[in-house]
Amino acid sequence: MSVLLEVRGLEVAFRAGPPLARRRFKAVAGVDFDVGRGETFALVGESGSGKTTLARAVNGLQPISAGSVAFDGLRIDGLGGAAMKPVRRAMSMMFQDPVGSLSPRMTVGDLVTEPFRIHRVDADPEAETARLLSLVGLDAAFADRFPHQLSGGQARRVGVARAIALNPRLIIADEPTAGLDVSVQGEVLNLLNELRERMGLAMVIITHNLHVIRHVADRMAVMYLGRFVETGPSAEIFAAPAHPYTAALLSANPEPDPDRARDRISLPAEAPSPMARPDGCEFHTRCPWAAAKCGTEAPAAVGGDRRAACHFPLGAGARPPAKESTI
Amino acid sequence: MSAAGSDLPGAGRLPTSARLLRSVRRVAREPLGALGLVLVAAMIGGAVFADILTAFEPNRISPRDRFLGPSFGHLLGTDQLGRDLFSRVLHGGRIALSVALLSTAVSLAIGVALGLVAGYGPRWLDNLMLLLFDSIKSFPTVMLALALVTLFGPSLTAVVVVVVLVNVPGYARIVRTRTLSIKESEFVDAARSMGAGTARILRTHVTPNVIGPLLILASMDIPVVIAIEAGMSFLGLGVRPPTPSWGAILNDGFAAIRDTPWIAVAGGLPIILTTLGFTFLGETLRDVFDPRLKGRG
Amino acid sequence: MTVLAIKGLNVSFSTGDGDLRALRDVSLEVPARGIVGVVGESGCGKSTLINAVLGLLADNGRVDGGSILFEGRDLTRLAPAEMRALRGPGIATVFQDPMGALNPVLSIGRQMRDIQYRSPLGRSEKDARSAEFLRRVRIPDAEAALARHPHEFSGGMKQRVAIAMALMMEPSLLIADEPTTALDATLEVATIDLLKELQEQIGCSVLFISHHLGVVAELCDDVVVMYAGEVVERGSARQVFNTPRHPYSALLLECDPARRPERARRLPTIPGSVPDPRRRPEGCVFAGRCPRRVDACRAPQGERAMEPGHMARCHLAEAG
Amino acid sequence: MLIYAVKRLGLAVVIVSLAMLLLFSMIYLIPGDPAAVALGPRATEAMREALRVKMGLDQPVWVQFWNFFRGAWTGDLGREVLSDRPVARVVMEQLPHTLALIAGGITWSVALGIPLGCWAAVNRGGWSDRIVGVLSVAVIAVPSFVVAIYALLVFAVTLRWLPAIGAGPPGDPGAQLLHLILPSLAVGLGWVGYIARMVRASMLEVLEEQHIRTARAFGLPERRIIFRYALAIAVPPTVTLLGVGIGQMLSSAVFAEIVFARPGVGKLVYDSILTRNYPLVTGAVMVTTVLFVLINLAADLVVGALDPRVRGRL
Repeated sequence: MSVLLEVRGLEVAFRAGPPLARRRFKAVAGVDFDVGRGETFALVGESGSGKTTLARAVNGLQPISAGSVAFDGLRIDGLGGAAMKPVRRAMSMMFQDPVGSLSPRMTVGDLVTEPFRIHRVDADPEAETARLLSLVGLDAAFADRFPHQLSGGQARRVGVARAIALNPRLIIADEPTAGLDVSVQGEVLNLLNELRERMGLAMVIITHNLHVIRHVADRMAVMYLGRFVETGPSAEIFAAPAHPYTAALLSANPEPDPDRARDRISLPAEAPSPMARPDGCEFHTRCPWAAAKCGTEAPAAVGGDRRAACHFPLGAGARPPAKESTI
Repeated sequence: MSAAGSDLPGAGRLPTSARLLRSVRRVAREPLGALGLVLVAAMIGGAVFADILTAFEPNRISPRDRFLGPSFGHLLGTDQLGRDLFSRVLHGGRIALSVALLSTAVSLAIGVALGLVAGYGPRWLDNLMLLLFDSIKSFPTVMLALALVTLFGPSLTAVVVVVVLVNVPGYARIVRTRTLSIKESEFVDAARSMGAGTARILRTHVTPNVIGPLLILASMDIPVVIAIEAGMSFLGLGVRPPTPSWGAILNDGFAAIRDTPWIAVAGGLPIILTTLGFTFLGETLRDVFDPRLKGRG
Repeated sequence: MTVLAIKGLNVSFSTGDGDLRALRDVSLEVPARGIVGVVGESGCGKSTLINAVLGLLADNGRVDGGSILFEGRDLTRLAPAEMRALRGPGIATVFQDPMGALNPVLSIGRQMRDIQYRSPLGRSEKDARSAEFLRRVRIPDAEAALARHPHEFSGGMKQRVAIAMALMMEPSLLIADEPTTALDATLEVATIDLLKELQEQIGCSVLFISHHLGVVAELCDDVVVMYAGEVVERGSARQVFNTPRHPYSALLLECDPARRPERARRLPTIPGSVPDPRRRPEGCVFAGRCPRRVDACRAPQGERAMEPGHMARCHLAEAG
Repeated sequence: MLIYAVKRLGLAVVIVSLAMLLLFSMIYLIPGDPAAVALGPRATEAMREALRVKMGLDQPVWVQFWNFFRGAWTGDLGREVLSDRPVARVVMEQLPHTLALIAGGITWSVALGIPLGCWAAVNRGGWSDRIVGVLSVAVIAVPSFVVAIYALLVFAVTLRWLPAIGAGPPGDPGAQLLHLILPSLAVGLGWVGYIARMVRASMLEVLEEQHIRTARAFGLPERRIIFRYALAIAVPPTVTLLGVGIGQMLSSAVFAEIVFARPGVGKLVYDSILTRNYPLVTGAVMVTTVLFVLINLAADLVVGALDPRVRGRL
């Protein structure tokens, strides 16, 4: 499988704070990953982990402060509007809010055919609308509706239709199931899976919900404070998480079974802000297994396809005893 | 509770004329809207058909008929020069209406352009323009009018310039604020991610979402414009005599208010009725089409 | 003993478009010291149910049938002043949105003191009590926190302040309306643990509203499944989660991606959408989306007992 | 908060400076020779030249501007043409009358507007709400000078309840207050409507907020919820509105002063324009502009002090 998207040492910095004490901080602090053709890669993290910023940086919506992004062998970081335009044709992005990412005064028909107009592709708008809507399982009568007349699931389908309009090679989907009821989430995931198979698309899926990616992702990365704490094939990570944070995330989303053993990992305190990163391992302030070494020395993520940035990876034996706060 | 009405009857696009008719019906269904429609229609009708509705010329001086009270011949009486007040009121409507339309259109055009630039342009330009808007707004309207008239002399142009100067900072600010929030919205990000350029984003994604509410707010400003014209003419800073203007009539009446109060009544009544009419209409338009704007000053 | 018993509750809203039946024949019971979970997707009537219990229905809403017995008194028949006297000491509530639930311009201490207005304690004693409860929800530096305003706290901290306020009332019933939905998953766990721990200390009952099945399965003794304004299934957590009898509950559980630990090619879904609340069918509300639909589903459905304490509103449901 | 105040003050200084620049360019652009205009047709060229030198008109533009600018900041607005008195003193003599008028207008608008708005919000959808709604729209729509003339016509000329002209004899507060009633009503009536609407709208918005539901869920008395929890959030925006409103009341004051023949800055400017007493015009406009900027500054700072969210942000 050849590499489609290659990200190396990517950093995104912002400035924030009160006027006189404005400080620079890194929302994304150096990440590397590859996405192969036709592969689905998932970025998992909680609010403030920098996952959305990372996606925007890859797409060129957010200037990066260090590192490189290559798409199909071509460096695309720092490309200007005109040079970036052909890249955007091959790389679509879907945004979090299903309704809010649709321009409110355009009809569904105008929305799904907008890529053709932007890229001056000659096409019959009505035929294309009908084709795209049927691809995502919407009735052609939806073409005249406005976004506020759609349910969340329907709006999400319109977003998908627009994303695949110009046969892209990569779709970056930010929280594709956010704001949808459980019974509708499956529909959207099935649709993405189906289109991926049919069109040979690669996908980057950003989410906070581990269970969502279990069913769609080939490989995944877990983000914490703008860095990857664990990466690898998703099946392996789900089977045996190596990083304590991954394990905590997995246990925090329990399966609905009243008889299941209560083996959750409860994290004390809240995530620190990227403006005040802890020393050593950045997770040690919340880690149930943190040892003295963790507070002083930053662990490196080593290994091949499967990596975890932890001094004492789970399942590797020599791990210090858990502290009181675990349940 | 979220409405589950996902299968609404296809409220697609209708032809413009049908939509307009439907809008008028929706406004007329509200009592206040109906009243506003009647008052505004009467004012526009009076101004357009002024020559048919009255036999008197607005500026013909008739010394024998000075200070006549209201009667069947002279519905609103005559003024100190014996001019028929009803005729002057109808013709004054033309002045009020043309000033209102002209200056609102000019203010809107300038306001939208400046607001888009401030909202979508670089930060420093935004700050500079805000400063400019605030500086212009920091002159009280009358002071601005007085200063400008000192500069240009009294004229209808001066009135339009004053109105534009008064309105533009407000409109531009509204457009700027909305542009800023639209700029951050996901649908603009989506357009950018599809490769749309700035011009396209401003044209198809920003302007359509800015212009609707602004038009409604501008329609609610029409009474203010009419008041500015009348006020300046009342002070002798607007139209030059003998051109009939409601403010000028009011000024004539004010000079003789103790003995012949009907002149002041004749000058004030059309101002009250039209400003009320346009306000009621504007309020109803807003409530019907954009309830979110409610509560704006 | 039962703290809260809702029987055959009907709630409607009058709208410009005709009446909207938000709740139809809703019955449930919350036993003393019990935790009852209400689950359902958007539009199922969870919020209306809470507002009806609290007597805080919007002006156009009305209870047109049924009763809400709280410690033996029918809340639907109480005068507004009597109802108000119950809110707080009798029934305390933690709402979903930690950002909006606290008054932004008053300090935390002031708001915590205000809700103790019925207490004969002096000002400094009330503040001491507030600080004590802030400590119990593990707010660091509780005394200093009293002087701060809501915007100075993070989302998780605000939610803990809200929990402290509710439990400070030492209510008989705590209503928790999606208290963790707005929080990150890892915080959600900590907040749920805290809630459970404090509930055991205070000994109150809890009505826990959530769409998160995993949390409900873990926290609650009994579960109520709602769909389109009706209770479609009710029973102990084991009964509902292990042997769901109503097709909707069964499908909803199946849809939860957490239920399938291995990668699935196709995830189960429930095609269709919730019926328009203005035009809900006379018969089964789920019939339009139900794979097992038959003609008899058009007739109004009553509650059918499956086993002791377990009922489903479906004529196809069978015990055992 | 300190940083916010300093920033806001800096902005005010910049705005006033810009306003000065605008005013100066206006004077500079006035067609004709100010000296000739001021002295009239019978003055000799020597007299004109003397006045030009005295007014500094013989110097380069930027020197003139700098003198004007420095003078204005130090309170020296030049001397008026007719009586050669310092403009600043003439304006300051008239200012209290205008301030009294505006204070009267604010009193009307706050005393009627806030309770009316609150009453309408609490009885939302009822008859009182509708009546307040229509009335406030109506009083906003009608221009203040029409209100002034009709009030004069009805209450002073026809009914003779209240005095028609002047500000009342100095040293007689009772009579002065009586003279203030009609003009300040004309100035403040529209703002009764604005404030009532604003208070109603923001009360309704606040009453819908989640924390009000929380307060109700704890059984707090409705009166306490409305007066302590809701009004505290709903009223600050009206303070900013009043800041803008005072500027517009300054406009209305000009008309009220002319209609009721009251002394004041507005009447001073108007009379000065008629007599082409330009230094007085610019001086008075300058003073009112500074006043307006200061009032807006004060309003913003008050809002900042009232709202901890604003206080914390900057």
